[in-house]
Amino acid sequence: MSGAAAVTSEPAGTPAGRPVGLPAGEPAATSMTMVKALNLALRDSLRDDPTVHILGEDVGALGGVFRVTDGLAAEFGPDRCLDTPLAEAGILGTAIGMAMYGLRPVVEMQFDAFAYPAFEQLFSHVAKMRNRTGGRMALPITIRVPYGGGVGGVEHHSDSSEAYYAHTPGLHVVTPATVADSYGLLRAAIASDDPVVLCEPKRLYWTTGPLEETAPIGRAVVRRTGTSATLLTYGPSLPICLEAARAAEEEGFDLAVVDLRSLVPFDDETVSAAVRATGRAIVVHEASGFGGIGAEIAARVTERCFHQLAAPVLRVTGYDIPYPPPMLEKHHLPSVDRILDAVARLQWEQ
Amino acid sequence: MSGAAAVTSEPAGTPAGRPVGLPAGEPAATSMTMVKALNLALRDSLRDDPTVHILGEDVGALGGVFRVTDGLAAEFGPDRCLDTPLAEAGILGTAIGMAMYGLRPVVEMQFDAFAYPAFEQLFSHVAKMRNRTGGRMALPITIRVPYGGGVGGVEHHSDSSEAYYAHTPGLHVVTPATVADSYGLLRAAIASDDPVVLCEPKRLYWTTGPLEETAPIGRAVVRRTGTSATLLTYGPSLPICLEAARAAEEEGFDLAVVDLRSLVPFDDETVSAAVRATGRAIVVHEASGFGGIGAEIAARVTERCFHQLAAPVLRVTGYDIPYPPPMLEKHHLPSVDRILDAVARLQWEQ
Amino acid sequence: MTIVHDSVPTDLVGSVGLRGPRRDPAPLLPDAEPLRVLGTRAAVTGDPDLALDLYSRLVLGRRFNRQATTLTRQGRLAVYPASTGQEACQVTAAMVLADQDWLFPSYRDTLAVVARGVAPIDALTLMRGHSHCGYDPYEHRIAPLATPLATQAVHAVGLAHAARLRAAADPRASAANVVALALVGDGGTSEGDFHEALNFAAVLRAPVVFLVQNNGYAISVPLAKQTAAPTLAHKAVGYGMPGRLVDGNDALAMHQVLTESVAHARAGRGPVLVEAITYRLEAHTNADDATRYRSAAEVDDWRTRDPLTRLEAHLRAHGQLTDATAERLAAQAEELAAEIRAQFEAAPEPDPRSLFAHVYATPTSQLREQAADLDARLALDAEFAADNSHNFDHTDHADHAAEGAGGQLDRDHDGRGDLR
Amino acid sequence: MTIVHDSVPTDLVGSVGLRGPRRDPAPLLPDAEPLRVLGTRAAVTGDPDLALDLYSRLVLGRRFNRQATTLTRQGRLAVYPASTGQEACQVTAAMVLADQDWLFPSYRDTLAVVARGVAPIDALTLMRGHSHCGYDPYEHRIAPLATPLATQAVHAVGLAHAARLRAAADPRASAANVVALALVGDGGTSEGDFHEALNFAAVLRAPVVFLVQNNGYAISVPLAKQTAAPTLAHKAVGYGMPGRLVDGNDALAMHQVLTESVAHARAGRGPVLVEAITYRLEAHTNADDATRYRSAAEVDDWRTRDPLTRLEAHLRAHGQLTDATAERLAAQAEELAAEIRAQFEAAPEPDPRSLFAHVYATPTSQLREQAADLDARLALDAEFAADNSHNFDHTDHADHAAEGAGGQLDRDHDGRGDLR
Ligand SMILES: Cc1ncc(C[n+]2csc(CCOP(=O)(O)OP(=O)(O)O)c2C)c(N)n1
Ligand SMILES: Cc1ncc(C[n+]2csc(CCOP(=O)(O)OP(=O)(O)O)c2C)c(N)n1
Ligand SMILES: [Mg+2]
Ligand SMILES: [Mg+2]
Repeated sequence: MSGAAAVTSEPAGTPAGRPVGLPAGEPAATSMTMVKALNLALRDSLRDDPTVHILGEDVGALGGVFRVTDGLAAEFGPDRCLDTPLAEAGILGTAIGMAMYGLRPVVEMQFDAFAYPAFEQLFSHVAKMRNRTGGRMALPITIRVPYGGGVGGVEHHSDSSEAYYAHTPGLHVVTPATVADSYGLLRAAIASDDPVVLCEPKRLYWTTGPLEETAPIGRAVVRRTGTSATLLTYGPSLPICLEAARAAEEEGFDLAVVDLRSLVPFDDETVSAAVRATGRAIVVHEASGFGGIGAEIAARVTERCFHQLAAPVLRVTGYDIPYPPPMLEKHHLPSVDRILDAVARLQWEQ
Repeated sequence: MSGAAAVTSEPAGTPAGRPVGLPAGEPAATSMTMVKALNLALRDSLRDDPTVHILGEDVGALGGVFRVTDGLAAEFGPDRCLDTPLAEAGILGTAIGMAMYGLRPVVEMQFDAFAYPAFEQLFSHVAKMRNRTGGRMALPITIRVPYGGGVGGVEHHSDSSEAYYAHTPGLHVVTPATVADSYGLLRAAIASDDPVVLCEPKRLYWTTGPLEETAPIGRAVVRRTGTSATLLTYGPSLPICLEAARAAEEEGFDLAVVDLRSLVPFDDETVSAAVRATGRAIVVHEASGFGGIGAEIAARVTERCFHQLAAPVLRVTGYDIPYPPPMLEKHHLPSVDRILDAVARLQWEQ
Repeated sequence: MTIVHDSVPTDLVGSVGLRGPRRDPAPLLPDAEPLRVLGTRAAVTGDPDLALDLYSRLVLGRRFNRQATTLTRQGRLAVYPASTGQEACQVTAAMVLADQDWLFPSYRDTLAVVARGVAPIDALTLMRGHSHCGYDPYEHRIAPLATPLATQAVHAVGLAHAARLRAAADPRASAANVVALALVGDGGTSEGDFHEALNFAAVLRAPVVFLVQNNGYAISVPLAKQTAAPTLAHKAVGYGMPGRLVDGNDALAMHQVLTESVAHARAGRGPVLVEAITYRLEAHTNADDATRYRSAAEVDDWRTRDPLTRLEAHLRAHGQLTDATAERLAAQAEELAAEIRAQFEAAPEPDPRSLFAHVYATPTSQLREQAADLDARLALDAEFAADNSHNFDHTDHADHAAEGAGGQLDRDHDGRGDLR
Repeated sequence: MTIVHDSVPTDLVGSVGLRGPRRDPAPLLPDAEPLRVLGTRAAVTGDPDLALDLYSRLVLGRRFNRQATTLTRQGRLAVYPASTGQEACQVTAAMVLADQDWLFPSYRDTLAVVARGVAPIDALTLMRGHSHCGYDPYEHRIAPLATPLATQAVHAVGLAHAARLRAAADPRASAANVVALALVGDGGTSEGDFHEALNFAAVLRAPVVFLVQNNGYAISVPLAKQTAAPTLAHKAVGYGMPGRLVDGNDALAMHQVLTESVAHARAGRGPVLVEAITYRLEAHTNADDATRYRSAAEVDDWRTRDPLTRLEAHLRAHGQLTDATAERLAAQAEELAAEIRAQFEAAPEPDPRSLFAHVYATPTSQLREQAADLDARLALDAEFAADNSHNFDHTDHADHAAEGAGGQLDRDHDGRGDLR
């Protein structure tokens, strides 16, 4: 057994018990942006675990185009936070080699659509290496993918690509919708011995919230309880769903809202319980509906809760079109009105 | 308007009325392998339309690793059937440029997993070009992808990648399960003004059958009528489903079998009617279940037929694991037994 | 006549084996120094009309860049990646192409697109956020501006190859001798697609000129972190094509090298790789903060090599630019700027119904359902807007999703993701 | 000490600008002729023990290839891509590496894996169809055989870079000065990943040796359709690393060039690209029909340059190989073959339950459900098999899916998809 192997099989450094990422003395509930929370998660991981290394395009002096890696190269040096040449397969392939030697690389893909060149490395190696080697070679790589629209990005800057990842066995796929979860899920992803794709909702990058705990990979969370119907959502669509739930009150509906957080592994327990409680459900996401993750959710919820369902599980998603130009994206994105329309279609007059 | 544009906007050469692909005099119902039928479809397309060009790895002198392009370089010359350098993004990107100039490229991806390097070109350009240019630039490219397992292929040679394609708006995705459809769908794909991914079930390459007509893109076909429950399937799983239907007879079940043929566009009409007729349905495919196309089918069938369903739509699919090594693949693939088990779980004792 | 047989270079000196190199690498290697014309005898003896023509184009190009940048400040463009400082590359790339040729621009090359004849408002449609590509690629023989880096270089190869195939099939076709010019950045050369494009072009002997505008940075990443090569032009030898190195801020040199390279490709001698050494004087885009990764001193140093001032100095020194002409050019530039502003004033909003029209040649039944859903929603919104036209205080749920988007454009831009 | 700062080559003669090449390309260019030792004075003056050692490895390697090919005919291997004719490349690639070094083989390099110490049955597990990778990568410091072409070259860069990082973090670590050797085919050099690997290696100054076994074909596609480059080694200059050209059928030359290249990398002087000119004497795999794309005359011509016969002739000519030694080597080779056959006899079937064990560190609840489903099915099958053990005529639905698979292996192989 080489030294590298020994390191790989050692338990990963899990976040320590102290108030996460905050300078001593600051109150634990300080509010900050999601960008800052992700930045803190990276900083705390770099500090706690010398095997953590960041690599990607512009992650160094610039701090990433979204500033998620701001200040990290300055604090930890270019070896720990590396500006790479401009080539996504090269970035992910290099991370694979680094992980083979016992490091925990964190890769930044600059935008959703620019992760596509790395898909061969992702599907054929990252997702499969543990399996290919009978469990001998783990690849604890975290792949950060800013995703989704709503930020006025021109073409190729607003794709929702989570379904590609979620359909690929061997990857974990998580996506935070709150500032607290962005910190928690990123730390958990880095600590995981499996490869994790962290889909970061770029339209929520500048939302603020308190920073609290780590978030477990694989657990959904009920953001709002309700009795009429259950909205199942994640990432960028959570705020819309919560707003829809408030608006629905006016119309006499009491909607529950579940934030899935983790697409793989999927939290069947929480989701099925939440749907059974209301007997009606709607899945909401930005990605195109056809073959989207909403289809999986609708199908598995129906398999598990069929006789408790008063209506079919409906979906409110992006249309089956390439992501629109900024001036038209509002029509494509799930909106409060579209969600309320779907609620109205949940067969209340049976 | 340049000459190239004019060619692009001309109606595509549709297969002529004569007995397809057969030397004069041969009976129309001659039985041949799927490989041969695909080969004939290519030959007939090359002959009928001078803008059709084939390119890919080993498609020339070798005739492709499956011999689907056998003899075409010899008959039509290397310009019409081009051995390219070994680079899939290069192949598909070159095809894009050729299509921009009014040609109709037919691209061979040697195996499913070796199409991944071309995914950026596929997702960001092939699928989007018509949309990006407001309908001015069409890319009538056919992408042939031998897919699926059951042929004893070592790792990376048996992936079922259709869900990635089907979730990408702008692509048509079709998959033949019979020799006749393999000819018909390939000719229809080449004639289409839209990009079409033709997923060719490699385990059916050496099955034989008659060569008849063209198959329309977008239409499913009922392969077997039945009254108990409806199996929804496509490509490599059709023979298994038909065998399961025969076996189920012994157990007193009369199963209908629908061959989807076209995943995008999806034939909601045929599928919904077939499911309503029995009130029970099972989707069968080789690809991993989670986020697979079976989820979409189950979800949309449930949306449309909810009150006609006596049980949830079930799925019999590959497990959520990387494709197994040859000695174990039989455990992973949908089998008659697994389908019969699912039939038994369709809540007959309500 | 077949193209592919033709593709084995005639200067091959052997086939695979133990016989060593199949062709002499020496002619493929770039010169040790970038070609310069300004400041040499050739500039003095050259065509003065060409020099003045180039200068007038640079002046217009610079004004175009300035106007576009102003439009970003006014929120009328979502984003603009300025080519300020690179105008000599941009305008010569458009100039050297014949009518039948094709240009494959990357996202920074709006100016080259305009220089080839596209109306500014159409060239800037993408950056406005209005639609993905605002011009007809066939009308101008310009591919859509490509954002996924280096992907367009492969398309250029395919198009040039197709043009040769079609010309071979019908030698009297007007499509004969089409050249494709692909624009790539220094960062873009690291992508696998760049490699595959050059290799396919060389193997197919496709008439493509690859112009790398080496402006020293890929967003924040300097060239030294991008490559360890002697020069990017040295990559050519690895594909078996000639590499040329040129001063990208010397419009005369750019014009000469690109003219020669296009002629080389058009003559059927295969592709050429040109590296133009230039500098982007502005930030990566309006959303970028360039002070994070380069010094003011460095930028100032490059300002002394501004392609405009260098050509102007040359013209003035040789009495080829009078004050009167300079004033006329300045006025023309202002006219261009005014025209752009007017085009923006007059430009209509995009129609949401267009979202479903061009996904496929014929919308699928699924898309027809979705389009009907949107139609119904739009009709309701219109009704609602009519009812409430006197009341700006209402809560319009349908507009909620747009707030995020609209909101972004107004905020402070640093770290907004450089949405290119 | 940081690695990344260290990565700017010390022989850079300038930074980006108008100063021309940043380093002298001349030392990066390969020699005009492939290095040969056999037939030169160096072969005579060299170490005779090394020559004999190399020869004995070639003999074993050849026998290994022959035995594996036989196993395909017996249906005991699903597929085998023989390296017959390329043994000099295979065995030297394994020999020149130190214990701490890493090998990144491609799918044709089973022999190199065995030469580095993996038991044949484990090295052939993939080809048996038993499991994806039969050896422990950490035990032997060999990555799994890579099928997706050139992908492993990028991994080699990452691993070599990581080793430098860890050595820098703890200079006394035993991991210091690890070199990674990546094996790629001539066809593989066309992939984007090859380009990205070389560029990352050069920029990071990672200690990687890229060995391209140019055997003239990628399945059926000859080198002339793969590249128009003078040689593949000329690609090195475009990345700023030295390129070396070597006679891949000259074991002494291979040993020398790889030893020097590994030393270069180990000394911190960055990566090296080596092109070895060789030939695959057998078909692409047992499923391939090579007569479709190359002539018997061409193969016969290359047989005259067989690495075994060339080294044997040299040894015999200089009295370094006696008949007795030759017989001893032949006997050892037969022992190896017998051992392989015995290992195959004894090899257990794979356990279906392993399918779910290594998808993740801990199976998800979904996988646990699916594993339970399979367990139940297996239990039923076992029961059924017990009930029917005297009756071979029953219809076992569960085995149906396997028929296709098993069936394939027995059929005529031409056009079966060359399942590599
Ligand atoms: C495949 C891909 N990856 C990443 C990006 C994001 N991106 C946009 S521009 C840019 C830098 C490009 O640098 P260079 O090629 O030198 O062109 P320049 O901006 O200097 O004109 C990056 C990384 C992209 N557009 N496409
Ligand atoms: C990405 C990818 N595309 C295609 C293939 C299918 N394939 C397997 S081997 C091969 C030819 C490889 O040629 P070369 O690199 O010269 O290696 P050699 O077989 O000569 O050892 C091809 C096309 C593959 N394995 N991976
Ligand atoms: Mg640049
Ligand atoms: Mg080869």
